[in-house]
Amino acid sequence: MYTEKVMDHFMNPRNMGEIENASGTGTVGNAKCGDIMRIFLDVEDNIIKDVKFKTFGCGAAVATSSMATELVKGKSIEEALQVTNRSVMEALDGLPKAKVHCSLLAEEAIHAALWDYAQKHNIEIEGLEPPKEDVHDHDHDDDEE
Amino acid sequence: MDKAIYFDYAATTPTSKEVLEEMIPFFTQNFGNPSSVYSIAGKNKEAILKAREQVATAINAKDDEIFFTSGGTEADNWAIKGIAESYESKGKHIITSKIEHHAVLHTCEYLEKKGFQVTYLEVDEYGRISLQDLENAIREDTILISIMFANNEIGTIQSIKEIGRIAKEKGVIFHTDAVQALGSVHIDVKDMNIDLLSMSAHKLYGPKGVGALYIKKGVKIKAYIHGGAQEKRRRAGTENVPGIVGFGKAIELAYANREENTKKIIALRDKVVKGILENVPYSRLNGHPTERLPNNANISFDFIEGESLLIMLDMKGVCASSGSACTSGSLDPSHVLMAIGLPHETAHGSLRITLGDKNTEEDVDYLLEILPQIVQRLRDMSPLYEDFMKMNQ
Amino acid sequence: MDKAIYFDYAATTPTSKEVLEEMIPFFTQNFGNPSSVYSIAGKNKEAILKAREQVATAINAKDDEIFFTSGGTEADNWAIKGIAESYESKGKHIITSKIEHHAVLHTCEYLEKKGFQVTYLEVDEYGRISLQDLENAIREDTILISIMFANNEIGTIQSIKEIGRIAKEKGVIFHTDAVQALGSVHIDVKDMNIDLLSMSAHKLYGPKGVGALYIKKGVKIKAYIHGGAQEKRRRAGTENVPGIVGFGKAIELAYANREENTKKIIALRDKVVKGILENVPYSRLNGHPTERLPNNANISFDFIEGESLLIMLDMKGVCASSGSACTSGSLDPSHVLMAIGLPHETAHGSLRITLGDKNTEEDVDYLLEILPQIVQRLRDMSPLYEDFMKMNQ
Ligand SMILES: Cc1ncc(COP(=O)(O)O)c(C=O)c1O
Ligand SMILES: Cc1ncc(COP(=O)(O)O)c(C=O)c1O
Ligand code: FES
Ligand code: FES
Repeated sequence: MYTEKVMDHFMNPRNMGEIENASGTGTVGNAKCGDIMRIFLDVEDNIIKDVKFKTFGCGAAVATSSMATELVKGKSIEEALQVTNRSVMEALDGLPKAKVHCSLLAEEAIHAALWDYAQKHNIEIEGLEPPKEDVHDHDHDDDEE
Repeated sequence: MDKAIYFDYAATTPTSKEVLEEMIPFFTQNFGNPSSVYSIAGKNKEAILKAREQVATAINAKDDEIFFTSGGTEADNWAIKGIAESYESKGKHIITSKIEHHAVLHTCEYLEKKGFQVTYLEVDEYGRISLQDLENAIREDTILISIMFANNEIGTIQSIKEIGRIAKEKGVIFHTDAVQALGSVHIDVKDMNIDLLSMSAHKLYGPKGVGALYIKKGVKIKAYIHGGAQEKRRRAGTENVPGIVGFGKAIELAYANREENTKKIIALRDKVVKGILENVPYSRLNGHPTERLPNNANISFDFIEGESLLIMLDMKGVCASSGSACTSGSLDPSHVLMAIGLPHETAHGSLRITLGDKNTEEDVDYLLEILPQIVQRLRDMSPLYEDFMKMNQ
Repeated sequence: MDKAIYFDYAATTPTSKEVLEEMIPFFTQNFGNPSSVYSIAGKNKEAILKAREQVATAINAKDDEIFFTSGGTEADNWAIKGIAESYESKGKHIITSKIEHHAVLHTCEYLEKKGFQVTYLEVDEYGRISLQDLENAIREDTILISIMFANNEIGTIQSIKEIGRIAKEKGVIFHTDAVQALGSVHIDVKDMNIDLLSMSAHKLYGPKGVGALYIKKGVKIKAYIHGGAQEKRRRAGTENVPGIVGFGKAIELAYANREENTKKIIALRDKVVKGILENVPYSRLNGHPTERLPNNANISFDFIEGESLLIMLDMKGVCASSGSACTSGSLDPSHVLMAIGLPHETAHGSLRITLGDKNTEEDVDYLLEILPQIVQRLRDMSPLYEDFMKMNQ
């Protein structure tokens, strides 16, 4: 059901773990589907020097967390903001339809961590919105009727 | 992947060799339409009669109380909608439980949209309904009680005989979904006062796509699938002869060897449960400790999520399930685990191991060897576990 | 009985060896529940996808427009009741014909009891509806036209493309029961403007107990069997994987060899018809002379009764049918033969010979050899024949 890339990132997640005294952390999730993601960022001179994640969730949630950290690592904040759930999915060679929403978690977790960083350091990041409470809207694409 | 250990016998079983051998001639040689006049069709008519007898014998029914269907789901739909339609002039109230299979729940929800009222009984922490609640729920206009014999996720067996007694006393029709219980639990429709009972062949080493509904003589029930005169005009459609023959053989075999099989399976299951609970912290057994299906072990692990667990087990060659396979398309936590009171996150982290005829001690040893590491690995990834550990430092 | 010549392929066909071979591994090896997460279930998911594609290709549909069922009867019930339920707020009028299979007729009668109105179109002496009648019957509140592709008794094929055109023009949903046409007739759901189409595997050398409903993308139809999330939440129940795989293979083979097979079968059939009409006085061909199924010969013999004829043929090793096998439980003369205007007695004395892959020239020669004697023998017993002969002396 998952692509090889997804399975690879699931079985060998990159950047899994914590950063002590991170410059920003963000935790997002949806109590309904029970999945929670936490991102730790180490930002220096506007560059994401290090990033780690922790995820309580399905295979797609773990794999997208892992891929998302890969995509933002070493990038500037502006570049990191360009990483969307679409680009994460593309980098993973796609996700099953029912799992598309899982990739939103990764995008939102990074935004939440950046928001936390901005709050702590009293700066404003253009285009960044405060994190939402609930990330994924469960739009099962049920074809019924 | 070289190793593949199947621990998901509650989702489906392979068709056993003996069963398949009985079926084969009915595909290619005795293929005639049983409704036909000529003599070669007679063989098929006889084969269906024999299967009907095999099914009837297993549950202590009469032959003419068995009606073949396309599976357990159709049997559930038929039982509930058929009774609803027959008795709606008498009343429009149905009693069921919160932990029924979706074939029952979604059918009840459908009837609610048509103006029926449905009481969904709560269950206790072990997944059992309270008989007192049941009695209290029965009203003047209650026409049907539908309570499953044994649950497909947590394995809990209900007090079916007591429920049957209450239903009989109150004059309410009693349907039970016995899809999971059939083959491994003693069932006696007469002694237990069961009016309707749903069955499915693929859960007991029979083929997929065939099942049956037991309808007690005298119970008025509308036909559900209309058409030809098959099954005494109650279930239309050309009979799935090979499937029916296979079902008959499978149920006969299951009950012939039940006691012996049960002992073996219970020993293995208890080893699974004990092994996991002892070696994995923050784990608990779901379902009833003793009133449970012989082959079912359902265990929750705090702080981790079921799908990830299943995939990691799969990578190690172990097939298991997290809640009902039928619901794995859904993202909501299992309605059964919620009903027994598990918090959302814990419900997510459940593992169902259901054992079957091919499982050995070695299979279980292997599972017990790999599982604690996998759980630990997932916990190391989990923000919930992190929070918990920090809180308890 | 040594000889056994099967001439009842419209009742059911044997499952072909090639089809059975494809199915076998899904009983014992790839038996996993396709809804499961682990990788071995993936094989089954793929197998179902492949079968869906095979069925879709055969009728020029898209894969996601095919929904597997337990057979043709369920497909008919679902199509008609599902549309009735979806559109009842728009209207409660349905148009069908007098010669539909009971799976359609009894479903319509059921809906009549629920407050729907059904127009049963007459057919001409060949069993064809009039397009003008159809147009005239369409009302503001007509929600469904259900006209069978080809008739199971007399083999008559309707002008499906014309019916589809009218339905489209008037904005009415069009369902066709193609159970008999599938495999031997060219079907193109797009070109023919078909919204729903019922299929069954056991009529084309596939297994019994599996069929499908084609549902055109965008057609709103309620689920009929409620439960798990299978078939995109539209048809619940653990998938009959071996059956579905067999159906896919069978339909692929049928269409791969259709033209060649058709030529052969038509030649045999014409030999049957010609041979009987020439050698048995007071006999007539029922159904359309050209717009008919390649394998169907339906002939009426005055003064005799069908069951007796079938038994005598059976004693000589010939399996045939008198009207639909599904209705042989009934004593009423075939509703189809009545609808084409046969008098009661003649309708009773009809013989349906439907040919298939195993039939040879020799089989037909044998039939033509024994039939005239048998008919004569029955006529000699018949008071009707006596009266007739006396009248004509
Ligand atoms: C308790 C219960 N009821 C009904 C069903 C449905 O049976 P089937 O898969 O034969 O439609 C199942 C299994 O899927 C089940 O476990
Ligand atoms: C025209 C027609 N429709 C429907 C059916 C019913 O199909 P099934 O036997 O698969 O239920 C049949 C055959 O019995 C048929 O000939
Ligand atoms: S199912 Fe919710 S994140 Fe994947
Ligand atoms: S006399 Fe036997 S059916 Fe009429």
